Amino acid sequence: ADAEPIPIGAALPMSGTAAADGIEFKNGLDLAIEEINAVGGILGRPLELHIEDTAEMGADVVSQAMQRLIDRYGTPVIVNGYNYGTNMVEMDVAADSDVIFIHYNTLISHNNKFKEDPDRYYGSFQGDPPEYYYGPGLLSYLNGLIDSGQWEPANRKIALVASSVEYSIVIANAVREFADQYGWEISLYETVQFPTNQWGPTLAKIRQDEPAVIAVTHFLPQDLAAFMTQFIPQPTNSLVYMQYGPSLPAFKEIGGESVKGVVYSTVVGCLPDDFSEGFRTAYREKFGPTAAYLTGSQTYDGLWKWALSAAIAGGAGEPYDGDQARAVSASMNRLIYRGVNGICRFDPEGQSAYTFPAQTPDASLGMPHQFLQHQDLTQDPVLVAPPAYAKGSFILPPWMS
Amino acid sequence: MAGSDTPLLTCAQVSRHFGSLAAVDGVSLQVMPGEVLGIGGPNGAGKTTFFDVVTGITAPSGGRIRFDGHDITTWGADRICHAGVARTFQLNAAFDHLTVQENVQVAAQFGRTARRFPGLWLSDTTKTAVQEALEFVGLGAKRQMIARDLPVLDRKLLMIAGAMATNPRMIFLDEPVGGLNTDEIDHIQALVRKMQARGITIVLIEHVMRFLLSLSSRVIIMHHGQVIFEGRPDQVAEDQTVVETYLGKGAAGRLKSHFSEADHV
Amino acid sequence: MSDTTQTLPKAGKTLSGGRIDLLIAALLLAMAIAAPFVIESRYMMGQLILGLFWASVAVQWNLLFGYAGVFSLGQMAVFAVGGYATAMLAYYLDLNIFLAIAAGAVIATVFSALVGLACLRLQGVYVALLTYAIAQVIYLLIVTDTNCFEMVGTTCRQFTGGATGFARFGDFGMRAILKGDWIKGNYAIVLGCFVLSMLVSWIILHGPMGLAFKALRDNQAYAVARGINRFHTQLLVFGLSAFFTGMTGGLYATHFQAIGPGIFSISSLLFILAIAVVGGVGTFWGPVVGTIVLMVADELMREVGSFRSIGLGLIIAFAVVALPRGLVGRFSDIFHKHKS
Amino acid sequence: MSETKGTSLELEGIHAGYDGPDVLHGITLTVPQGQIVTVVGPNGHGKSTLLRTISGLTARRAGRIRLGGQDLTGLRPERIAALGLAHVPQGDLLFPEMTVYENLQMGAYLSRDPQQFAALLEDVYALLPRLKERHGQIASSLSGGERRMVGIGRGLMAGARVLMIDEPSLGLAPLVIEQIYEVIGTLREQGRTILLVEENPARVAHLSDVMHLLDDGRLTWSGAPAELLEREELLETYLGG
Amino acid sequence: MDILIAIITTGLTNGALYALATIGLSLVWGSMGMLNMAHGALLALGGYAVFSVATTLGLPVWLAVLAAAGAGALAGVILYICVVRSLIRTAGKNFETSVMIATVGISISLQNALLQVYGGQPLKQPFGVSGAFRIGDSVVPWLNVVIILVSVVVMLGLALLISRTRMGRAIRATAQNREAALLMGVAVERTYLQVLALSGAVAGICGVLVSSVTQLSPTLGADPMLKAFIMCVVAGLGNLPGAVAAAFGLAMIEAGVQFGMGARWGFPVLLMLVIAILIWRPNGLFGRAQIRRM
Ligand SMILES: Nc1ncnc2c1ncn2[C@@H]1O[C@H](COP(=O)(O)OP(=O)(O)OP(=O)(O)O)[C@@H](O)[C@H]1O
Ligand SMILES: Nc1ncnc2c1ncn2[C@@H]1O[C@H](COP(=O)(O)OP(=O)(O)OP(=O)(O)O)[C@@H](O)[C@H]1O
Ligand SMILES: [Mg+2]
Ligand SMILES: [Mg+2]
Repeated sequence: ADAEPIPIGAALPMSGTAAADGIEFKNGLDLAIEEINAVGGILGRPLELHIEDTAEMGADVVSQAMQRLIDRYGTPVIVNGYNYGTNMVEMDVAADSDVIFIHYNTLISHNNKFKEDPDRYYGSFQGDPPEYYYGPGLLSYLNGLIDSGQWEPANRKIALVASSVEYSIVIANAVREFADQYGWEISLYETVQFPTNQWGPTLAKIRQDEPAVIAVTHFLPQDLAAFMTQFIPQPTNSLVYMQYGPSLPAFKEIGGESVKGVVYSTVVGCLPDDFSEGFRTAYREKFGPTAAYLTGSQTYDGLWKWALSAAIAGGAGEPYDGDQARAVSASMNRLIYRGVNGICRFDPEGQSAYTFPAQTPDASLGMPHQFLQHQDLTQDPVLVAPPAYAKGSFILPPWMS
Repeated sequence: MAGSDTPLLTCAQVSRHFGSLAAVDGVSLQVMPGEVLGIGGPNGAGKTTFFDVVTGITAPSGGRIRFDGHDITTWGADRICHAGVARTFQLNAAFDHLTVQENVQVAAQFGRTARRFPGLWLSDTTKTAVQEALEFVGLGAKRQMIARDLPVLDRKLLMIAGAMATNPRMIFLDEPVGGLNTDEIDHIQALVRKMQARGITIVLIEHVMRFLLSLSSRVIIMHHGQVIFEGRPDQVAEDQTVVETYLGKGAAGRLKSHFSEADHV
Repeated sequence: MSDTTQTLPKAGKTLSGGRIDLLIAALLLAMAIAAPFVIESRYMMGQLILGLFWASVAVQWNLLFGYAGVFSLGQMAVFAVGGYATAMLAYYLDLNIFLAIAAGAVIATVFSALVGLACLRLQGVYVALLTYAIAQVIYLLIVTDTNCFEMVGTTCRQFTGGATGFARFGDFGMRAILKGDWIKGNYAIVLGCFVLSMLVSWIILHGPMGLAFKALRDNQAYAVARGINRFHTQLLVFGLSAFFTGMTGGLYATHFQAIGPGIFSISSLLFILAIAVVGGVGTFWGPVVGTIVLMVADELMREVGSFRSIGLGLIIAFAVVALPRGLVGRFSDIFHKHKS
Repeated sequence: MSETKGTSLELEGIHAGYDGPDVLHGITLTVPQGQIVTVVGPNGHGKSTLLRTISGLTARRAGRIRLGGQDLTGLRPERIAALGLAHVPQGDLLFPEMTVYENLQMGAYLSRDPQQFAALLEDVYALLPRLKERHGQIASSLSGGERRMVGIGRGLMAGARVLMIDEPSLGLAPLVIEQIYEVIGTLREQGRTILLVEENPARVAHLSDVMHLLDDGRLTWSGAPAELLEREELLETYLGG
Repeated sequence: MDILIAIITTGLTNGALYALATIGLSLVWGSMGMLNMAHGALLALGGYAVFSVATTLGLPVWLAVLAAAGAGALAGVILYICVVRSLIRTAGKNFETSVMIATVGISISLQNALLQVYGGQPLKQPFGVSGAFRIGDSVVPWLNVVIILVSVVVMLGLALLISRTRMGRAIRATAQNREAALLMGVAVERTYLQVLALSGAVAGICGVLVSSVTQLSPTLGADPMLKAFIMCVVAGLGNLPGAVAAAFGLAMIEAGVQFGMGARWGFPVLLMLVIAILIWRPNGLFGRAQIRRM
């Protein structure tokens, strides 16, 4: 126990617009470290967390934050949640310093950058699938609903509502790009301010359009709740699909009755199964009943997977020790890890987690793209797809006929 | 006065309206080269506004202004300055946060000719002009003082130095001795004479009659934007309207006795 | 001292002022040159480079506001224009990065001069709003741009880079030359450009241009009556300060190998203003001192974890309240008290 | 000094200044009730500073000021004004975005009596008819002389027991100057206490009860106006004959 | 018709929120020459004050709204005592920039203090009105009506206070010439204190209304503050009625554009309008050119 601790770095938005998530990412790491240390750490060395605040998260801030973790604390690994607006410069910091870098930016640009020079970016991992797969994921889910007779759309129109941040726009674009292929038409593409709370004009347009699906890729829970409260008094016969926000407790809390029936999906998030029960309880106990374990679960899994890989590789190594870092990287690629978010197996092409089912038909080889629906507001949302994990089935939202 | 018979400045029916108020109302006058023209008149008569119009600070609402053969009616203040017209201001304008020397440098560097590019350093002409102008008014010793801290007299001198540094052919002085005591008035008076001796044409506004009348070769009295009197200095106190609207009995009396004394001497 | 604007009375200032500036410059430069030989940490070098960027932008903003009295909130937009232009030229046209930076600076200059024209009849806070609105419009049009311009692999990218921005359009080439010490090479380039910009700024401020700027600031109508052309001078002020701001933007983009719309954010703009105000608005060294102080304060505040932002905010507020004329303003006050 | 009844304004050993060294070096002077006291002196020697120090605008560094026996030490300008002292400052200090009327209204800020206000306004308009003509005009657009009129008119609107005017004649037409001094005379008849600052002693000699010569922050001569006008050498040295 | 009502509802609601944020900001700016960058943080403070009082202490919501006004006013007073008072004395001509940056600092601290206390996850604002009424086919929530009414009442009250009372005159006089106001017997320091307290109280109430729509997060004031800054200036500095008019007018246009051209264009078009207005009228829509005679 008196072995020298291994410093673990994390560059997280602990203040500013994204602070809420930053705090959860830190919680996830705290919990994982507590558990890992309880079983003796990595080869006898306990872990010790160091956080750098990335506040508004520009490329400069984030790369400097990571560099500081490396220089100041000698962290052989940096596990971030998401930082947007960085253009993935983090990967250069990691590459220049030979450290392992795991993040949940959920960006296809990670894969693209990795492909440019796999040898250089060997240490950079995206712990979840890129946002790009939201497109095919959503469309094939919709078609599944139709095929199985659970829903009969009035038309084949989708209204896309994105907000002006990279993440939201890339998802919307992915949906737009694949729509044709899956037999859908994008009848409306609105980009709203980030943040937005007065949906009047946008809703007026949607009402004119009466699409079969309204897909909102903006993700702030309070804004999405506002969308629903403004939508419900005068609804259209459309399925409402949203992004990320509905998974946070605040969405239900703020939106109340009007969020009933909303479908949302996430390519990463704690599964509502028995396996993750322990994690969920521990998380809520430690960080309070409103803590968003769905967010914290990401870094939690990431760190666990790294810890196991490092142990297999014979140690965590330290910055600028390329050999050991490559060894750890190799074992990370090797290890298929079942965490509370499902399977984490890295795609050698882009070093991001595989997604299931869009990328692989085998549920045991990809992270499930979960579709959930708010059904009974006294309960947690119900996982309705993919079938291998589903806990219930889709029900027609109350406003639809 | 002396010089040639073509006027240096010609104003034809110049007016300036502010809404319904005609601050300057159809003023026509000519100023001959080398002349000293004095302007008086009640408060708010439009004297300063007339200066503003001629020197391009505000645009006229009507009329034409010619200076030295050019129609300057629509010119901007900077262009008029380059043409050789300088002025001082009633409320003692200055670049408050610059030193005395810098204040004059601005005028010397930019006031003489139009410059598209200000240049990287001060030209030699500028340096000598600054030196001369400061010596002209006697502010040489205070060149490093910040303008804001100057007492009234020095601010007035600084404005005159700035005006002189632009190498003007004609100069407009707006109440150059307001708030000064007798000694200081004499100092300014001497300066004006020196300017006159250099061949500069001068127009001045002043309420201190002794100063105005003893310097001017011709006097105009304005009222409600119009010229109500034009004539020799010694005739001012004789004019009934001028006495009633502007001078008052007391001042008129003192002036009359002043001029009659002068006659006797 | 150099801050001719609002302090110091009397006494052969111009002479000794120049000499003091030279002394300070030599001292700072010596330290800056020694830094890479002393500092091993890449992070510290990175912070120094970042500091040079911020100082440079703050110096140019100070030229606009502190000397010419133009309260511009478009400074980060000019910076971004420089950065974006560099990135786009290198990305789309494969222009050599150093040429791209130079071109970016020129484009930023033209952009800023146009903004200056729009502001011609405005004063004070109206200038602030206009410049801010222009910056914000550009920002919004970039982030909400979703039209595909070309496909990169499987994703579409917008002409403006959209919400993502640009990355990997080129770098200084120092990784190839210096390997692990690449950051020192970057530092040398950035420092060189910074020194150049300081030198040019000094010459401008102490010559007729500085005089014209200050005269217009103090009393516009009087300045015009003394022959200063408002139009030319306004273009000059906006253009000059933009050239080096834009160049810094290009260097920034190249150093971080990325530029995105986040750079328009109000928080980075306010940080620049805070630097200038804490250091001393209208003083030559103020922005440099301000950068050092705020970056050190920020560094120290990292130790208090989650209270970092609270602490930094309080430090800024306290610094302003305690030194209303900025650090450099305060120093020169003391200095002049001693002299007189 | 004892609290002499009937003495309205007393200064004792006043030192004051701005950022730098003292501008006033120990001024002692009394303005008895119902009298006009005039301070004359060359430019930039502290006359305005003296008035500003009395009304509290400029910090006093040493000495005492009493108004009607009450100590003004440590009082802020608004309290001093409330005690009945009105100050017409040099440079007018108008409210530039208010109309002439509103400026005059501010002059009577402390009085809550509408009748008194109406009466005073009528008086001021009668004295300075120009102001009535221009009552709706924004102060910043006024001519130099009109500003001075607003400044003086606003000072009169306070109906204060003690009135201080800094260079009343500055920039005014001769006719108006005459009228202003007439009114100042009337105010004295009404028992007001008045402290004037003037550049030219001759202008106010006939009005003043006592004159002081302020030179370089010190009172170098005090006496009756007639005496001063006879003292050629003083006039010569300090005021330029 | 349907659409028109949606646009009008959005326009009026946003207009009311912008206007309320604007007068709080404009009041301080117009009378003290102080751009209070912490105004947005005061909005957030007001919102959270209601939350704490209603949820934690269990007091009724209307009382909680008073608490928000109180908290805002108190923050204004503290701001005056700790920051503004000394800057007014010492900063001189640097006052405007100094106080702006100082309040930026305060704003950062206050926002992050709220983050530390309440956490970053959005919270539900207990002040709210449920239900809606119908006009033809379209539905207008009562909440929007309440927002519009409350802000109109607050604005009218404030307008009367400024234009009709002695206090209002004192505020205007102080704004235009501090020394002169002192000479007239205006207690300038007290006036400043009153102004900041008043503006803080308005900010508190505004924060409650804003957060009844946006819910509570430490940054909830940022957007209204930005809009307020724009309205304030575009109307012409210190012109309260003008600012209110600009707020409603521009919010309507924004909503119209969002519908007509797409949400993406709402704010940019509004800003381009602002740019055009400023180029056309350099002193704002209702501002008067400052006359500087020499
Ligand atoms: N911008 C303006 N708007 C409205 N009225 C104005 C403006 N400028 C000047 N005036 C008015 O025009 C008239 C003429 O003003 P001007 O300053 O020319 O007078 P003046 O003769 O110089 O008086 P004084 O001797 O008092 O300086 C005054 O009544 C003044 O109030
Ligand atoms: N606000 C100020 N800050 C610094 N110094 C000042 C200030 N006002 C005046 N002074 C200085 O104080 C001294 C006295 O000035 P004051 O205005 O009292 O003189 P004055 O006798 O009224 O002269 P004037 O005839 O010019 O009105 C001058 O040297 C002046 O430079
Ligand atoms: Mg005049
Ligand atoms: Mg004086």
